[in-house]
Amino acid sequence: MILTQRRTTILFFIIGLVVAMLAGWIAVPAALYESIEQPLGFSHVVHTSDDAGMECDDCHHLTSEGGFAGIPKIAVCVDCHEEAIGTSVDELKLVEEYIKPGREIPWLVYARQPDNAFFPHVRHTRLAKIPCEQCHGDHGQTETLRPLKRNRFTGYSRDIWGNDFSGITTSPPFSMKMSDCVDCHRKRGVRDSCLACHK
Amino acid sequence: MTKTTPKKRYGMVIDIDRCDGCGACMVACSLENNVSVVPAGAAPHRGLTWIRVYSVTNKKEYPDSDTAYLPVSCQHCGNETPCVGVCPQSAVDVDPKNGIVSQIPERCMGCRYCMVACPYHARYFNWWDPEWPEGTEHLLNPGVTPRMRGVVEKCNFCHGRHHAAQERAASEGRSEIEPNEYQTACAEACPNGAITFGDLADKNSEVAKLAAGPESFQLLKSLGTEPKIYYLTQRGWVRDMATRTPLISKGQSHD
Amino acid sequence: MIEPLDNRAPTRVFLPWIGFWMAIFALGAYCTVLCLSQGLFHTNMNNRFGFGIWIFLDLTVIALGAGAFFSAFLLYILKKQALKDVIGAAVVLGFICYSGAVVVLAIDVGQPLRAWFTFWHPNAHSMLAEVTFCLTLYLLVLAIEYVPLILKNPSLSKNVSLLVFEGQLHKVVVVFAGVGAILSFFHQGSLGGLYGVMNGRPFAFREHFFIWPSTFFLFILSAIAAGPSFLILINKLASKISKKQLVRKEAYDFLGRISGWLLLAYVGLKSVDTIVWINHTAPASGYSASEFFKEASFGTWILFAEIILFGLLPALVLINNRLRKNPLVMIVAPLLVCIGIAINRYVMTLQSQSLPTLPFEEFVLYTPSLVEIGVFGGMLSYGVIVFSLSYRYLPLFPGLQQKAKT
Amino acid sequence: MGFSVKRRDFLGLVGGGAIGAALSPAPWKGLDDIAIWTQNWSWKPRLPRGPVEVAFTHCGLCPAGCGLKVRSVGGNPVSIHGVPGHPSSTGFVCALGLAGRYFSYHPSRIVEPTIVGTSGQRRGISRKAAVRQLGDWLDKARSGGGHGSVAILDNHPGRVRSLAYRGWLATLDGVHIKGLREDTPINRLRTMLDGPAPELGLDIARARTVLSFGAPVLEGLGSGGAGAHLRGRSDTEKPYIVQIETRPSRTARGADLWLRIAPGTETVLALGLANILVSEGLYDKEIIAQQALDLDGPGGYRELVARFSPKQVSRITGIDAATIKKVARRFASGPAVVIPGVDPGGGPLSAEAQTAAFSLSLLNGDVGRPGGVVARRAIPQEGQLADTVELADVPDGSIRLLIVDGAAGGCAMPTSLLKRKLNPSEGRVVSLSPFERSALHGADLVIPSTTPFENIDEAGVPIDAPVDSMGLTVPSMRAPDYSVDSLSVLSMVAKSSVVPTITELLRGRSDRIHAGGRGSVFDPSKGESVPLTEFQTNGDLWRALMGGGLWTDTSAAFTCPPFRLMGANAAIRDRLPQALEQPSTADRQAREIVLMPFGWRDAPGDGPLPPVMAKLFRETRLRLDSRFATICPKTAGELGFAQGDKASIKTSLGSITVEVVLDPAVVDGVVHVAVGPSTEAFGDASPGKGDQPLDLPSCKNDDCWRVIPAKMLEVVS
Amino acid sequence: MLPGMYEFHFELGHLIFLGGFMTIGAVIGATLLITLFRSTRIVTVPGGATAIEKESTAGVLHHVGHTLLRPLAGGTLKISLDDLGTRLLGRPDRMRLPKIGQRITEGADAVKLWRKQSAATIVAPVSGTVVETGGHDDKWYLRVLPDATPVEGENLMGAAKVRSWLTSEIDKLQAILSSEDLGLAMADGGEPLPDLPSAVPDADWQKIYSEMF
Repeated sequence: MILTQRRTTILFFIIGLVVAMLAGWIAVPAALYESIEQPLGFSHVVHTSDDAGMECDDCHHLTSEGGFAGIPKIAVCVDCHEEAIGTSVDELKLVEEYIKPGREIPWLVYARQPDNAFFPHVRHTRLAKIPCEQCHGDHGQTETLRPLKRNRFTGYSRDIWGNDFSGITTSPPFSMKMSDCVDCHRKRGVRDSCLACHK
Repeated sequence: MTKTTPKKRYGMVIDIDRCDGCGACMVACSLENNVSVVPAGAAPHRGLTWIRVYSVTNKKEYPDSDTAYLPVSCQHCGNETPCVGVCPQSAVDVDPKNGIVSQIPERCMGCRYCMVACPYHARYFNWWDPEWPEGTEHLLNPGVTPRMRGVVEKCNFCHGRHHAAQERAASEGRSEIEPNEYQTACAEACPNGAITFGDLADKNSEVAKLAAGPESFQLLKSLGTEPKIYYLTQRGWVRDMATRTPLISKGQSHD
Repeated sequence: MIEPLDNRAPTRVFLPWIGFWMAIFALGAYCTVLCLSQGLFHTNMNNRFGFGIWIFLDLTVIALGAGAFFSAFLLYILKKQALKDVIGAAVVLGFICYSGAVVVLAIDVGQPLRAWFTFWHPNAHSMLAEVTFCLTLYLLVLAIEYVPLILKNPSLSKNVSLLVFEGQLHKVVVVFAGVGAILSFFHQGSLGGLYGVMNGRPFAFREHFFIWPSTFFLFILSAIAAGPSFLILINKLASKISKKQLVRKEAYDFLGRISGWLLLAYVGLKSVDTIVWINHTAPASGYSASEFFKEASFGTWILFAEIILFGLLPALVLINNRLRKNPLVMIVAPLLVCIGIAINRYVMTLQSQSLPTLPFEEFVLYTPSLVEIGVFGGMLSYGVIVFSLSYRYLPLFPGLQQKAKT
Repeated sequence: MGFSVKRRDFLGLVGGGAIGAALSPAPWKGLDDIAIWTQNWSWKPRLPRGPVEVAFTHCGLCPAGCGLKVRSVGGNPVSIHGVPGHPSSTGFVCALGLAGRYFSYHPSRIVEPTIVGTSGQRRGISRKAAVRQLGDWLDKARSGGGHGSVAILDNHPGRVRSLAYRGWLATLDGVHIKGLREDTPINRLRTMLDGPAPELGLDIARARTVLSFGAPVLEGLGSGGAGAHLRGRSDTEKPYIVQIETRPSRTARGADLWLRIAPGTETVLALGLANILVSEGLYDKEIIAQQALDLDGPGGYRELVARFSPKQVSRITGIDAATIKKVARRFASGPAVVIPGVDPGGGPLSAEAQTAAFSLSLLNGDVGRPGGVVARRAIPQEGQLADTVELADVPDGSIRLLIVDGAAGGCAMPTSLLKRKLNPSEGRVVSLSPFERSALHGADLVIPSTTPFENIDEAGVPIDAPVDSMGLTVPSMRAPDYSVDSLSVLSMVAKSSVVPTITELLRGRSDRIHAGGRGSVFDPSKGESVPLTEFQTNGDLWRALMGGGLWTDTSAAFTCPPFRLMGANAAIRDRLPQALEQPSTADRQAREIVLMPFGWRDAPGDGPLPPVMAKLFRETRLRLDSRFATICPKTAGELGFAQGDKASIKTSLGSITVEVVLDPAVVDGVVHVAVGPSTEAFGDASPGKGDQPLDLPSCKNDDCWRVIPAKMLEVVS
Repeated sequence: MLPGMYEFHFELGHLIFLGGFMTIGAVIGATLLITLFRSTRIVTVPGGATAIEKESTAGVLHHVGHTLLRPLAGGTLKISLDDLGTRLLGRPDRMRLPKIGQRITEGADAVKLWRKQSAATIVAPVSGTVVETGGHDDKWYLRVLPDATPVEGENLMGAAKVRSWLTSEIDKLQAILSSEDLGLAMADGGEPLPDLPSAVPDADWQKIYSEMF
């Protein structure tokens, strides 16, 4: 009797363990993030192919003041797409809904930091020579735009926490939390005050 | 390993005799730093003015009457900084590279101990939720995050401009900024050139020369806080009023 | 259903009493919601008055609540058995004072949700960090000390696990008394240090011994002097209201004597401190002491009141064995002590802010807003409610029990 | 085997769950998210995102027309900076200019045309209906009245837009009324010259002495930063500034000499100074001999000023005779500028005071002399234009339809003054303004126009500019759909004539400038000027101007024509000697005081202001607004008032309630109250018109409201 | 707070400050944990819960010597062991009861019981004359005519007080038992064990009897 009692207890323990781990690893992340589609399909591969012949900084350039321009405005698209190139649904949508009315495309930014974070791209890419891929991954080689995963609670993009829900990322793209910034800064011997990276 | 960078000591010299109390510095500062406006009917001393121009008269009659205007912002104390030690959650930070005393709004819990401790009354609390008329959030300076209700804020030498200057320097491949690339909004806005901002550690800078001059003084020097804001005046009564000298030797008081 | 103890007031008397205080508490709760949901503009504090009556209140109740740790220390560590009668009430009072203070503190700060920063990323140099740490831990200790009292309620002691737990807690109470004494010692001190370290505020700044300003020690001493007096007052008040002799005379006498001697020591040291401050500390910062008292609202009368009228006088009365026998004296003198300590906290908190340090700033007087008073009242009513309920349901006074049985 | 869940099993399940959860990232991520949440306070505005774009323009908020560098994100200006090296403003921007972009979002901005209905209530109507209504009133006004029954009040006369107004009014036999601006008094000097006069400017920068009758010389008068330049220059090359003012204004504080004059006695002082110049022979004898038409002879200037002996003048003005002599001698020692100031709230000096003041300039031979009054070369104009008159010259009750242009003038005017000019029964006011409250209370119809940062127009030519210039207020924000340009409104109602668009007008002037071939153009992005001749086509010049460039003319020599020292207007001439009849300062009756309204240069009236300006008025008391009355302690003591008391200031038209502020520097018997900003000017949610000092004055026979007899009473609560 | 976090500095002040607080926190936590652990352990002292639960009959008076006074008809009282007392003795090997007609005095020895070489002396809860003795095995009782009515005494208590007293008695018992390191955590808690000496044979029962009765 005592032995049976122990066994059922162990069984229940294991059931609890497994269910909680499944919930923690799979259900919670699925529930925590909402998936939002980008307004338009976009292929980085097509644009950087030999046919289109564009370079990264044709769109993602630095402004005259040294700031990072981010995602280009519709004016950049108009240069080539004033009239539809091809007949794909996205192409027609681009021309009809955005280019003709002169509306900006409401792109969703995967790496959006909160307002109080100051990240000077130029210092990292030009002075520290950190490749874009270290944080952004091989985004430049993608055929399609993945949906943005948005944390329902904090509103942050999942890219900030990192794709691996465990919070341990060993290969790029690395997560972009403050602790990641600090880790990297410490490794490189950059010690700063709060306001160095906060505004 | 810490990178060896020349240590800066940003500071300011304010020529009281040039200040005519127009308040452009206050407005420029508020716009630069997205300082919100408190509602109508707010009691005195509840506003948010990172730099505040005091108007002081000598209380004499015409023709001897005289008015001095003293712009007072955070004095960025260089020694025994009264606000830094008291903050329980390390929300007050001194940049070891340049001596700027900063307040981190996201870390502040709003206990206001630092305000009580500050002898210059230069710290301000957000008694209200910050509000801008509808639509004007598009007009905010993107380089400075607005503060939320319930936290303390104060002058940080227009740190957004420091960021911008660093960014500009980096885009030209420089890791250090040139002295003329970084100016505070108040110094830029002052029509009379009463405010000189720069690196006090650089002996050749305008600000260091002025600060070392015979007409310069610091507010409440006797407290030993060693502010990095210096004031200039030729008017004796202003200097006598604004500065204090220890009534007994300071050396005895620390044992 | 939890039943009141045998010889407590009937429900028809108790309900209106508690109802009255509940109404005030509800008002305080409403004011609290206003402050938390809309912001602190509901108060009359301003940038010159970062601390208002709430901080003054917190400091005062924490000083008065010092009776809890000090009694526990005397009873459990120094084995002063005379205090057995009051220890229950002392613990409840301490718990009320500290929990109330913590709640008011949480309303007082603009972003209470971020208070975890103080623990997670503390600034070890800040007196307020020390206060926060000590206060939280000591509140935990008080709660632990309160638990056995709660478990003594007959309805609860039906549950054997709770009963057993209570017995076990009793055994380790000496540990908590010791820990509580250390924590209280430090946070009473740190609360004083709060002001003494402000090198930018010549009115508050004091000479340091090692890392602690003199106010650190003065606050400890004044708190342990006032704590017993406050215990006397509250127990007498409770006796008056319940029309029962709750505590034996010997306990009062002991408390009165200890309060008197400690207060005398405090007044002596405070006088020395004041003289040093007037002649040395303030002038070294460029301020002559006369400047501090030139405004009528804070004239030298306040110094006189604090040190002589509400300090030396009750101290001398309380150390006199004959005077202590007089029941009226044993109400008036402790009352004076408590007022004196409140004045001290008021002066340190509010006068130090009223006086501008910038010569061209104005002298500012501050009067609390209705919302601030409402929260204040809410905390007061919280104290009354908790104490009333504790008295009604818990055997706070072992002396009373004995009397009822024989 | 019977299977039943025991407590133990349940504990096992919970324990396993807890360990399992701890081994998954979920709780740690949860803690992290909560930590983030406690720091991320959502109830604050989100910052604009995107690359910063830089553009250049000019400020249209006041006559200074400063050059601006505008940094924008997503089409919204996020910061405004001065343009270093700008020929006129030299990098300066004032507080209002820095914040001016907030006007566009001001809560009191109106978003649809509104009309006052029969019940007196204001209601919104469609733009079409508004234009139709305006057309109806126009027809009615023309049929009912003669010349001048239709009028446009133009707060920024002299622009090409004003020319279009005048062109349109010419077809209607209407008049073009100049709004009050700081440069208005110059016209007085022009009328004192015999024959057609060119546009005149005051060459303050090169003057040896500046004699300012209450003008805000150091507070923003003239081009941007001019005051600062006067202060900042070394003592040897800096003009000696004499400020003649009752109030310890910032200019009075900063002037080299502040003459605290008794209220309303400027004419006496000016003629007293003339007395010394004439009696000591300090005037420019050559020019006076050649050009003065009314110096000698009976009723001549010499005879007039002889009566203003230093002793007499000292008695009336309260300034001692020695100082008067000293000032007169300093004035005569070189080129000098006399500025009969227009106070932004207190209005202009009386006509005779202006005349008396300018007579000093003529006496000193300063007209046409560098460092004095200089003439600007003109760009030829075309077409038939309606008359331009000053408001004072408009007969009372003559206007049946008054259209108020929404431009910012920089000076406030009493409501009663405008009302007097309207036809009592049929006078209608139509305001083309972005705000409910600007220019005129209670316009019958308001058609919302654009704010200064949304509309293209011509920046002003400041009073101290020696030469003509052209800079554009290139829009840095998109005008909202509900706003409409004033010329578009006119073209909608115009039936017989064609009203050009503002762009056509500006382009036309640009082309004429290009054709003239004179001057140079400043490029704000480079910070340097190039000669106009380097612009090949008129299109090049236009593009430069649209890029924020500034064209400046070259100067030309000007010889002073014959003039009348007492002016051409006989009525004014007759009033000059009467100035002596004023009582002495010592004769002031007990309990009798005068109210002197004044205005702040960048916040002149009760119109809206950017919210951030509240920092100066409300969050600190750096500047006192209309809630405060400044008075000297002596007078206050006589009246029984102390600092901080509430008082009611009463005139024949009503009363305002103020808080008493004591200032020993204020002259006896005077109470100063600022005209605005009102508490709601900063765009608070609770509007409600407060009493304003300018609702009080009654302008009886002249158009001066600087000195108003008043009583100061205790407020009975 | 911990090394590696922001604002943790390896400075003496920091280390003392945080170390001090962590120590105090640890002391509080450890004490609490120990107390909790001990509390859970005592629940396993067999029969504790039922011992208290059973003693809630109204009208019955308890004596600190673990005897019960039950009023019977005719003003007599029945004296017996309370539940805890019964369990402490289990089934006595031998007993010596007073004789009928013998006078007993409150607080004086009245009954003696033996169990496994350990003797327990039961004191009289009331002064009076024994009118009847009886029972067998563990269910002995005395019927006594008390000297005075109503029955009062410092060592007697009603239902209201008995619980806290019993708790402290169990406490006392637990303290003795726990001090002997008997490995008490042996069975499911709460199950009534009628015979403690059998369940815990290694305890010093003589000491327990002299402490408890």
